[in-house]
Amino acid sequence: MPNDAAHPSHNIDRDRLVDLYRTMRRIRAFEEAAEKASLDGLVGGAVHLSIGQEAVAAGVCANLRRTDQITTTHRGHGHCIAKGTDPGAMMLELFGKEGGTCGGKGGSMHIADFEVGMLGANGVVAAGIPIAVGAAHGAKLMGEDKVVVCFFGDGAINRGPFMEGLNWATVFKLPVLFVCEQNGFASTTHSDAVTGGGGANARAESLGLEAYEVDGNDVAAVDGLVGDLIPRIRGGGGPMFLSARTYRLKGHTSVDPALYRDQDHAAAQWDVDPLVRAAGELRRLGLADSDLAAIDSAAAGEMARVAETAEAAETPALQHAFADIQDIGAPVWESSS
Amino acid sequence: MPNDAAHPSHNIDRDRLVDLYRTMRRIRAFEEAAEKASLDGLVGGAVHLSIGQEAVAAGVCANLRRTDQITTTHRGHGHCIAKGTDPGAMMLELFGKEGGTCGGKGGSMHIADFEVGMLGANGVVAAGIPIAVGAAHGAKLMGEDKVVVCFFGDGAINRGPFMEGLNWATVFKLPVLFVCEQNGFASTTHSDAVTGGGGANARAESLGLEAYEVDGNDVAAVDGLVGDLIPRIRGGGGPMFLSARTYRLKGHTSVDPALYRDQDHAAAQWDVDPLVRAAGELRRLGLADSDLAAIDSAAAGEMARVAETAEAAETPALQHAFADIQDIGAPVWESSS
Amino acid sequence: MSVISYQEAGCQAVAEEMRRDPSVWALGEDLGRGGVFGQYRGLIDEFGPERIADTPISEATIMGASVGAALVGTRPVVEMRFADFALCAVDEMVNQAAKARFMFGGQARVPMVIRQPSGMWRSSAAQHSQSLEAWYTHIPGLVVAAPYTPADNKGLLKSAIRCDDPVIYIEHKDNWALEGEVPDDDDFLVPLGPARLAREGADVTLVTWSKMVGVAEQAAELAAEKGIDMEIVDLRTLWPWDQDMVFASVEKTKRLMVVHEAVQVGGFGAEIAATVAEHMAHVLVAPIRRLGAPRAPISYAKPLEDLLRITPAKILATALEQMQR
Amino acid sequence: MSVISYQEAGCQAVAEEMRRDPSVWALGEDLGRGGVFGQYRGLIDEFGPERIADTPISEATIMGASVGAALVGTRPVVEMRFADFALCAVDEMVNQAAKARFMFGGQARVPMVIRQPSGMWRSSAAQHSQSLEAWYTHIPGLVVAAPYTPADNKGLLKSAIRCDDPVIYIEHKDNWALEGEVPDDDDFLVPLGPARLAREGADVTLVTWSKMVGVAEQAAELAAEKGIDMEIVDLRTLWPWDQDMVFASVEKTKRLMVVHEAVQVGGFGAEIAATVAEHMAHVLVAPIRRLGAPRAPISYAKPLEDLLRITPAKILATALEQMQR
Ligand SMILES: Cc1ncc(C[n+]2csc(CCOP(=O)(O)OP(=O)(O)O)c2C)c(N)n1
Ligand SMILES: Cc1ncc(C[n+]2csc(CCOP(=O)(O)OP(=O)(O)O)c2C)c(N)n1
Ligand SMILES: [Mg+2]
Ligand SMILES: [Mg+2]
Repeated sequence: MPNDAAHPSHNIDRDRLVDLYRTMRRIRAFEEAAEKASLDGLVGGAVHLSIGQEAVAAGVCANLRRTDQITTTHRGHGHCIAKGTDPGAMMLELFGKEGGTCGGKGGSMHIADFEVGMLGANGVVAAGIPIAVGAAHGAKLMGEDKVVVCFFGDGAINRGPFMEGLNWATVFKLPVLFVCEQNGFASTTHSDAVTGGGGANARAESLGLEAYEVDGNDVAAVDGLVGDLIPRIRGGGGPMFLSARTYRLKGHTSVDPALYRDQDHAAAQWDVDPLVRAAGELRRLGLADSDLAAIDSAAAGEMARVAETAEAAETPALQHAFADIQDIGAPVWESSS
Repeated sequence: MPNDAAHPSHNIDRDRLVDLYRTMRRIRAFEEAAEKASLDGLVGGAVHLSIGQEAVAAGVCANLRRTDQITTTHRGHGHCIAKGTDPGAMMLELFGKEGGTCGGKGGSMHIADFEVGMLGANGVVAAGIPIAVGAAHGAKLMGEDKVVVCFFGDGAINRGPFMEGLNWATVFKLPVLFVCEQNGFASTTHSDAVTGGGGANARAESLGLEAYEVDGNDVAAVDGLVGDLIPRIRGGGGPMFLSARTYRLKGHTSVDPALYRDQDHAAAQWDVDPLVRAAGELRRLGLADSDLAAIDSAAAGEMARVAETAEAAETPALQHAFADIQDIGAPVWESSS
Repeated sequence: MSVISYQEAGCQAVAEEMRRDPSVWALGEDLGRGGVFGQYRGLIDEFGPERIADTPISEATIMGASVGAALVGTRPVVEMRFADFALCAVDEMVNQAAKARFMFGGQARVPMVIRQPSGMWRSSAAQHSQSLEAWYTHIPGLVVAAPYTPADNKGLLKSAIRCDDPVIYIEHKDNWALEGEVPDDDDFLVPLGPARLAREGADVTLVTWSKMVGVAEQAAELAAEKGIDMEIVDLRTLWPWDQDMVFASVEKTKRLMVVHEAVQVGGFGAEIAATVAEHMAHVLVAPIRRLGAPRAPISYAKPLEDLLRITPAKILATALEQMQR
Repeated sequence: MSVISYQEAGCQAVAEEMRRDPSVWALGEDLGRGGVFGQYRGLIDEFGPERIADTPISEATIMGASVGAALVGTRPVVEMRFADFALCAVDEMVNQAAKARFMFGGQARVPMVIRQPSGMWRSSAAQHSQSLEAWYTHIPGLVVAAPYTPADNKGLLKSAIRCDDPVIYIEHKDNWALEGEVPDDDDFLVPLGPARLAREGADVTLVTWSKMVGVAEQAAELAAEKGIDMEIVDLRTLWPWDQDMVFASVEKTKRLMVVHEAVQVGGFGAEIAATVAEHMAHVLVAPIRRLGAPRAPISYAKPLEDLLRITPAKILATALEQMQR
């Protein structure tokens, strides 16, 4: 089985790396703004930050077409942004406001944006796996030329639907790229402690998928490898699997101080933050510090604005609580009630 | 990973092979009687015959202690008999009569006999896997010296609980032997057609289990291999996995003519019937035809008697429909109702 | 009109809708050989293995993949084989299929039909006999149908396939062989929602669905001999249920009995009884009665299994009691 | 007596029963760090990682392995984290845990407690807010408990752990911080079954459970100001439920209101309303009323989420209406 193809960062085109860096920085800035809003009590529901994992989202989605589709998890802001979802609508959603991706009815864990092929985050671990597989199955039946990317965490590989979904993808030869973000944790538990055997890739290979590993903090490496895989999947190569080693730099949720981690180890991970690494690489490729700073401040400015806008926005009209349930048999909204 | 250890039949002690043959013959005779009763309309519910698969049940259970435990499936008569369940009680159960293993309340798919460590058949494919794993987990917590054998079919490996259960057994280092009976079919579907990748053993290995294969129609081979594995599991060697290649000589249920199979191929399988093979081996080892015939007729006689007894037996007293539901909140039986 | 069985009617419904709409497909175990009850017989010959898809034994993913396939615009008909096995796929039905449209703010729809053969049938015991329709009526986002006649099985299944929301479609296993007149018309539809007045009567309203409609009809014959004229409302669709027809009937008869095969405690009969009690207490001249199964797992032995069945005699006894008032 | 929180009370219950009986253990995700809501805080220090077991994210096997472990004589306390995730383990709960004793003819018992934190809490949206207690009341073989006070959470959880049958144990997430007097006594038990008269009153009987008891108490204050004396029955155990106390109360007040956070359609309120309608129609002077949530998935945005909540004002309005009669 193929494995761990070498995709050294320095092969990458500088402009492309700039784009990837910008995507990552926008994700980071979005989540920093979301974290602040959450800690300030402006965001009601749980917020799971992907800070430290941005290279996976950016590197994978840079290789997708708008018509390609993705599913993601509770920790999905990065994937959404990388796939093209408007951060403004996402922030409105986190704030539970009108104009949010889901009209404020879903929140962070249920962001979806079908326009750009973002088929939904999910509050149930591993539940996105069968859905992604089914989306690819549907596309195949309809004769559509589409790849579906399914993102999930290293904790999800212990739920039954993981195996069922991968097997299904193999049996029906579906165009799916499964991306396992190995951030080391499943909530407060070390993923390794509850995972038997050779882990995600061994399982994927046993189910008939080609399985690859990549340094998930190296955005160029992710981009390079996925750039090879997607055309093969699109060309009928069947489902493939990618494990991206990364690290969850924050707690499980925005309010989790994550004291259950080795604090020294956790602190050291900031040195291999994918943004730090990509910035270093860009400098090596000759990008001026001022150019980097411009990207950073543009992202920070954008996300500060979306947070401000979200804070100022209206809450959804109450009747939406009764809309889009089902065409027949839904409760009727009465303004008096 | 260890694999396919050679256990040639001719190493086996003749007396032991006689015992194994007798067990197989009793299973066969039981199921022939059950099949007849089913076709005669005397058995109400579905009957799944393991005819052709007896060597697995006999060869595995010959290596278990009474205190060891097993779980099985809808196709579990053989495992029950091999583990020591009284065929008389089983037949009463199939007939839905008083004195059945479950008082007539379970039928063929729910036979259980806790006295001999038979923790239950199951009507839900793969549902016995987590239960077996939990039984081993419980034994470990209580410090009991016990091995649990979990029987299931090649169709069951595509349900999520298969993966979850194997992973669990590895993570908690539980004394479980998983036995996958590869009879080629899942109901009317060829198991291969819906199974991706390297199949059961590849999956098991990816989950950290030592996985073995055996000719499941060679009772001496099964016995020999399992005889090696059980002490290792008992000694703390962790969970192990065994695939037994065999063939379902009959249809999915007693009323299924199985016309979806290649009929020539199916017919040819009767030549490698585990009973035919064991009988041949016994003859080579010098057993007289009359001795074989005596075993056969004893088994046939025993099972004819249990079927007769079952036919003549009383149906359960009606109040049992309301017994053993739960201690509080169960419906009250009123003889008038 | 042709006289065909409930099973054939379901098969026809799928075939006609598949002909009409290329986005319709069916998936489940053993569908290529017609399904365990023959309810897909012959379809693979016409539509091929892609659209009549044999799946692994992976209920969670049969359901979950169907959600994904529905979200991207196909219309899966999901076969669960026995309603009991749908319990292996509840997250996918309840947390995913039922909620996706709403959670995503109406961006997407989940047009899928979840066929769940239900009910007691030939000593199938506790894991192959359950009637759990009440569960699904409790879940926002789901439509629930449970036809009794072959014609309704055709017309409602066709409507379910055309419905843009997930439909829990409950066929009773004891009905497969039931024959009846069924329109041949490709455009014959029975709308989801309205009940069917199975029998007109003046004295007692009996509300029921699925196989119990037939039992109720037998009971009505017995009751007629005793001079009691029962009206039978076959709900057909449990969510939404036809409150108008039930209320109108109760208004007329002033007596209500709800009958179902499922366990009485927490059964859907409670919802109907409670609704009528809330809104029509003033017209009732006798207490409402529910007839459902005792809260007991279903036994294998036939006499014990039979104890859990609602019989015409039980219905008659209840009607007689209600007429005392 | 000490004043402790609902969450601590649950934690104490587990600790005391684990001390008392070495066959009791707890399993679930993140229990070693105290559980997501702190309801296992500190237990790993006393009992170690074997008896406070951190599991993989494998709800089906958390549940199924517990069935196996219970069948061989241990007493697992199963943590489902959010009631919604129990939907990943329904076969194991309903087809296995609930039925094994019966199907096997009484040979074995399944003593396990299935803790399911339920209900709306801090904008948790459609997949983390459900109240599905009605489902479990419909399933033979299951006991269902849903305590409101800290004392009941301790006493009922201890009883549930000692119960030889599977108990669905529903803690409301909005109750974790609720404080109250709780007996320190190791042998303090609240029996499964009997309800608690939370407030004595003469005019209207309000039957409820879990968090809604507190809401009902607030409503009763408002009602008192209007001269309405409400009686509140806190069921505590939903199956079996205390019909005697409810009937006695309705006999006295002649009015019944059932209140629950769950969706009204098919909610357990329907069972209570239907039962009272069947047996006590003659004493009622006003129609029964149910107050439950609209049949809608739960929204994330707080004002929309709040729309689905039962408020003291809604209860008061209903009581006023009932007193018109
Ligand atoms: C079925 C289910 N079980 C448990 C949870 C609670 N939960 C939410 S996130 C999480 C950890 C997931 O870990 P992983 O898959 O590695 O994703 P990560 O959070 O690391 O991105 C858990 C246990 C859930 N949402 N769904
Ligand atoms: C969860 C579930 N899905 C489907 C079924 C219906 N069913 C009963 S046996 C069977 C085939 C099982 O195949 P396998 O595991 O290979 O066992 P075998 O019958 O070959 O012994 C199926 C699909 C079931 N009982 N449970
Ligand atoms: Mg993780
Ligand atoms: Mg098989």
